[in-house]
Amino acid sequence: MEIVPEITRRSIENLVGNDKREDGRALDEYRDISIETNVISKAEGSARVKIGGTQVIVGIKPQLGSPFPDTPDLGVLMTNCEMLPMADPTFEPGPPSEDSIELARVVDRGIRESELVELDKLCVEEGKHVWMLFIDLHIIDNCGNLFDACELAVMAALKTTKLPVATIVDEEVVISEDETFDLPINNELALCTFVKIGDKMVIDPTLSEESVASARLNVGVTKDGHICSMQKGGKEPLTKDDILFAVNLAVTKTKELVEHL
Amino acid sequence: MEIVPEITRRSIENLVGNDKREDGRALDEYRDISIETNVISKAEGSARVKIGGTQVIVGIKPQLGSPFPDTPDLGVLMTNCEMLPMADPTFEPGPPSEDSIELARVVDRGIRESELVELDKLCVEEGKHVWMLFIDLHIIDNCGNLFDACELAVMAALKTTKLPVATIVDEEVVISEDETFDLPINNELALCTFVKIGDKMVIDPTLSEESVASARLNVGVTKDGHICSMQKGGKEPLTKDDILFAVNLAVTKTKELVEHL
Amino acid sequence: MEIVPEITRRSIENLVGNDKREDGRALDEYRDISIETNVISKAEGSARVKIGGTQVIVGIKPQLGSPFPDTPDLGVLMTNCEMLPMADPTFEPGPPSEDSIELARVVDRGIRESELVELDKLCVEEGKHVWMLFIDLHIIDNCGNLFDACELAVMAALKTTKLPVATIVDEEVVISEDETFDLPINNELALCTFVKIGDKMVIDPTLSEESVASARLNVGVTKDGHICSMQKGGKEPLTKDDILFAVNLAVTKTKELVEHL
Amino acid sequence: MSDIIRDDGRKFDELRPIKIEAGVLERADGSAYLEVGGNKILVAVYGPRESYIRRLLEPNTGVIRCRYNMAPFSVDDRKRPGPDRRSSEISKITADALRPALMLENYPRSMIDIYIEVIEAEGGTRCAGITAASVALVDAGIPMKDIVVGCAAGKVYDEIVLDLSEKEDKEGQADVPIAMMPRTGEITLLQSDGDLTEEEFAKAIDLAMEGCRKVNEIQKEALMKKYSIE
Amino acid sequence: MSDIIRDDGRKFDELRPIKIEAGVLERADGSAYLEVGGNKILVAVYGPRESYIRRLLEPNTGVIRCRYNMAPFSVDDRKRPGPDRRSSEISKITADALRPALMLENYPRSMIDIYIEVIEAEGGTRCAGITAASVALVDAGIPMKDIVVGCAAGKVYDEIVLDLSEKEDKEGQADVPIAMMPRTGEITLLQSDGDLTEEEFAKAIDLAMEGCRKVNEIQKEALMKKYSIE
Amino acid sequence: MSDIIRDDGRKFDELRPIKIEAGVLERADGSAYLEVGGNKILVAVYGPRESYIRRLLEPNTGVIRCRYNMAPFSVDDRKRPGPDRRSSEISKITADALRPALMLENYPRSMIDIYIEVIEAEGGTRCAGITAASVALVDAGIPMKDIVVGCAAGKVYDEIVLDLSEKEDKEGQADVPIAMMPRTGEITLLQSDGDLTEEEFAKAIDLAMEGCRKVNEIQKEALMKKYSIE
Repeated sequence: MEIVPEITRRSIENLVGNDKREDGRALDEYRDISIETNVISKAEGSARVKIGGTQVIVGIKPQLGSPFPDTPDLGVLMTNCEMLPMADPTFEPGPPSEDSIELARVVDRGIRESELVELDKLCVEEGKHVWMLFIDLHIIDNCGNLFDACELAVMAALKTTKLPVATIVDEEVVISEDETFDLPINNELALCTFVKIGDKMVIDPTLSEESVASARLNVGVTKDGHICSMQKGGKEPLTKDDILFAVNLAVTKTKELVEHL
Repeated sequence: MEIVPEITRRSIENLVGNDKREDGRALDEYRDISIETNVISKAEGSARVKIGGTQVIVGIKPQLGSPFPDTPDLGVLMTNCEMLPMADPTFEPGPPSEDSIELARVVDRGIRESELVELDKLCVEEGKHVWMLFIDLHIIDNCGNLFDACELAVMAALKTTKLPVATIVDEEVVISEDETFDLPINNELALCTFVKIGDKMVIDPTLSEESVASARLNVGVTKDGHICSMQKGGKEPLTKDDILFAVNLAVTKTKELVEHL
Repeated sequence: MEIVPEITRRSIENLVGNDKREDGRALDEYRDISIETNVISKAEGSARVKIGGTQVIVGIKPQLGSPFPDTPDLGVLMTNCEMLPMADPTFEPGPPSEDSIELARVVDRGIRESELVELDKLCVEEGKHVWMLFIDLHIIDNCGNLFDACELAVMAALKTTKLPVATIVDEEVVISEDETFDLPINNELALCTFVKIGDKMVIDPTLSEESVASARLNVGVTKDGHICSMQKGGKEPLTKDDILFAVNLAVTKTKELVEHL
Repeated sequence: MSDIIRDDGRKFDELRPIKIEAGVLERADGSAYLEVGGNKILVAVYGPRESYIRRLLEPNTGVIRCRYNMAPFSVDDRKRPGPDRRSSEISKITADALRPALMLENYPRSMIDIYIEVIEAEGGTRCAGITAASVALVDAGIPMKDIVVGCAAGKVYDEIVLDLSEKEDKEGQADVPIAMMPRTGEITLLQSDGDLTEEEFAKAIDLAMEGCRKVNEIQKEALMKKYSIE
Repeated sequence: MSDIIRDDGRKFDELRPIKIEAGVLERADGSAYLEVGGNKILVAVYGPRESYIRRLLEPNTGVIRCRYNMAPFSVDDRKRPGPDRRSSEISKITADALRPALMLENYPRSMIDIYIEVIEAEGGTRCAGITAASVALVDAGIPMKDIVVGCAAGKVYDEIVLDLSEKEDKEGQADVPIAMMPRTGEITLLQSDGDLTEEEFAKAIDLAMEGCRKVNEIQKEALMKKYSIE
Repeated sequence: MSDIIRDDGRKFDELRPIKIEAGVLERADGSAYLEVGGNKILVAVYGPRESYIRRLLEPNTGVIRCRYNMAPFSVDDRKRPGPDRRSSEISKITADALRPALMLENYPRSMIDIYIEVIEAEGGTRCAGITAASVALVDAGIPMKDIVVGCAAGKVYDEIVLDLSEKEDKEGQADVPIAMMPRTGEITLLQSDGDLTEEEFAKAIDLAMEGCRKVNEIQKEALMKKYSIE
């Protein structure tokens, strides 16, 4: 993360102290959001999401594989995230950084813990063959709040994913050339990310807000208002009140966010 | 390895020259040894060994696998060693260092070359399924002479290892939920490590003795006095007499060491 | 690559400008070439090639494996190249460098694109078992023009490779202990490498010629004069005329080169 | 709150048996050993020291680095040695959880290394690691604003309960691990996995904070025991 | 030349539909997006900047570094993330293809980074990457002697044709990707795979150079569009 | 000692046919090629030179680094390229075996690199590598106290014999590779694998030392041949 000049830091802190922001938004207001789906013909599901200048692409590819021994009748989700060096001058090529791993895992937990993908319908033959969905996030432009952009992108891509029909013929898996089925999804989810600046919790932070913030909180909420994932980040603590405030606001905001899907 | 101040070096060399040591031991005397077994409930075999301040933990986990093509009816031993950064300020996290590889391989060769594990009894179905034993050494406190502590720990853990009974039913391996058998062991072994300081061979070196020593010699001997492994280390040579002296003493000392098992 | 002193640079450029070279060769003349085959008893095919002081060894080992899904009835070639640190003071141990990858891939493409190995004859059972040929290049002395030495070595080794006969008995592959067959080869190939110095294209460059050259061109030609692979390298461009000149000369030179096989 | 009795006989707000010992290693600057339920955790602290990795140093402040690692034999199916994505994430948030208590600005160009080894795992290792790490930091003589402590609450059979066992974690509906600084009640680690209503979440965080306070007493006892004997 | 019609209805010397847009990313110093046939390519340029990797810097000249990368979802069978041998080679020859147009001697101790992401691949990505990278370099305001442009010719059913599609590449007999500087006609990238007579090769290179000139017009239009609107 | 004849017709104290050539590579500062039985070993030496890896340098002494490597095609089943645990260990003990003969204190801040390539392996490569490396060090003009030489003895069918072949190593009961400095008789490498009584071990070490002396003659001949011709 880049160092922020002291003057920018003070300016942002003063603004937020007065419930204002650099770009004129309210503290609880998102930047413009746009979602495009089916942007990659060769992927079974895909989406491109922009939140302000932040831009991510996700592609979903299925692959037949073996189930985990303890869940022989469930499909498998694998979420991977590449913070491409193209997206930010401080991102470096190479194996995923700690930040990139955390991003992928927080996004993944939202999907996984809300149980919105009906994994039992991804079983082809119990104990032997299940669909594995590879969810690959490509971060291409980082202007802050990658978490919410990624979760929206994955959600949008999952909703439009079509898998080939696979059947067992003579003990071998046969994959249909043209018959597909919609990935079964039973809920919707969004992630609302806050940062703490001074003593205020600010939603959908820009890059410079992120860099002056003392702490971060991601709240994953389903369309019906259930909390399914949370993660605190950052160098400083949060109070219980900060957290309860953010959770409460996230429940409201999620309803707005999922309307973009 | 840490640099030893010149004064310490001279002091240790003088002591040893007079058949004495920093901690009052004789040149052929071990520090206090303690062995605890079954210290990890989730491991099929385990032990914690202390020699003076040196401390290692070993856990043994079995896994079904394929035999090597040239030994289709034998189980497989895999010895791995992590010199944890917790154990010594100079140990670094990351892939195993040369020292760590040498340690694991010397300890492994003792077990392997003495043929004390009856590998043929680890065969479930010839050419197809055998038990692989993963022997994982965790070095947690390094106060010198890791070799002997590790070999003792592995030996103690092997002696208490219980494997699940596996049978072939309808061409598939069935692993019993509660029936186990003792890992068949037909001998006992210890490793005696010497360092050369001045012109003396000193057993069970402390960390500072290791760092002023000119050479190292590991001698692996079975309970019945057979030599099954040796390894010279260190920057300077040994004479034939050094080696024969050490081998002779190791045969005696091994009888003492295996009494701790 | 090592830095060349400015005086060497100018000397080489002047020589080439007058159609001369350090070692007295003509611009279109190769250094002495020697080829020895069957130099490794344990390899099914092998060769050692010298071009001047440049020296490479190649060994070919077969292994049974699965075919690629889109070519179920074809064997597989895998070309790997190690630019050993022994060969050149600037080569470093570790994973293959970009240069090493390029070298292996250019050499490999010549063999692959000329289709001179009859891969269909390496199929043991369609869709299940085919021979994979591992072609391992060991660069042991680098005095310039590794490309042509490597391609000659691979070609020579392929021509002398003998594979064991494999048959399917009761749905299992049985490999004959003593019956072998010659790897079926239906053509021959050489790579001619040029560098551009001043405005001249110079064949078979020495190390110092390589280091003052502005660009490189590899031209792979079959015995019957067909172009099967090309690759431009180096920091500066080539003109169309440079390229056509080199291609034309390569067709002639290839006839000379394959006579060494 | 209900008075259900759990699988292992605990009440909803009852911790598993817990044992902490300070100063268990010779070489490390500070160390601690902790058992809670079936978990066995060993922590070593080195520092503040100059780092061998120069690019990690900062001119105006000290730096803390955590390594959370599970032994291959600590779980039912052998774990491959070395870091994986899960342990990388836990290492990161553990460092975030401990940092607020340290006065790192007093150690410019220095590094504090915290090595957390899970010798045996039975649910709740990340909180246990933080709890043990704080004791090891004190044992290393590193001044702290407060002793950070970790504990989780969760939801099992629709009840909010304290300190989930491995079995409860698997069968349960949600897990909310937190870490806090007991003096101010500030939260330095928070995760939540699973399904919770807003009300349930509030209940869980209160219960986890209560748990942290109990565990903090055991931390203090361990330190008292170590330093009154000596 | 024959007047065959190809699988996808193109004439022998016809490019696939191509679309280029400059300046599509906020953070990068320069960027471009290119679609040709089914290919979707995104390029970002950073620099000239001081490198964080000191050993890559040179005291008397700037350095250019390319990273060609395919997204895991860009191909039919998911590609494992990270570099492989093919992408390493393409990265290297792409840097070689672009370097001659840059006046790197003006930027001692500096680095220009070019990141080429293949979002979707359908034959000819290396040429498309070079074409897009040139546009991104202009967008980054980096002075160049010329706008490097890439295009391939090849041999399909014994005919020399321009700009092979993925299907033609698979079924065809040869592929000759080149890159050139249109002003001087100098060739900065050249590969050739497959079976060609000397005469066919000469034909292919002429056709590819013609293709480059056409693509160059589209590069210029993209830049005009971007910079006339602003 | 018995007068058994071995599988390959050798007597108990007979070496396999051995051939050494010095100065076989152009680029290396020193080199040697060695064949013994079916082993083919190539060694190159570079140095003393300044290292590109600065952290390996030491201010008061030179440093020696060995890399023992087996070619993928050197064994019956292809070996994956690159170092493995076995080759790492051999590299380490080979450096330890050669170091005592070098006067490294004369080369502060310098590095001597020794690259041992096993082109073909047939039992006893580590000793062969050391023997060849010494010749290459002399060829590089590096002053040494003595020419280190390696040789093994072992136990086959209950007899102590010299210089085990691959077959004997597999079928035998013990292998004792050593390296020594012939002038002083000091041992610089010693390993022992397999079952030996104390008496058998003493016999083996004597026999291996005798073997070393024989091999040392061949080393000297190779150097004489090289340097008398030139």
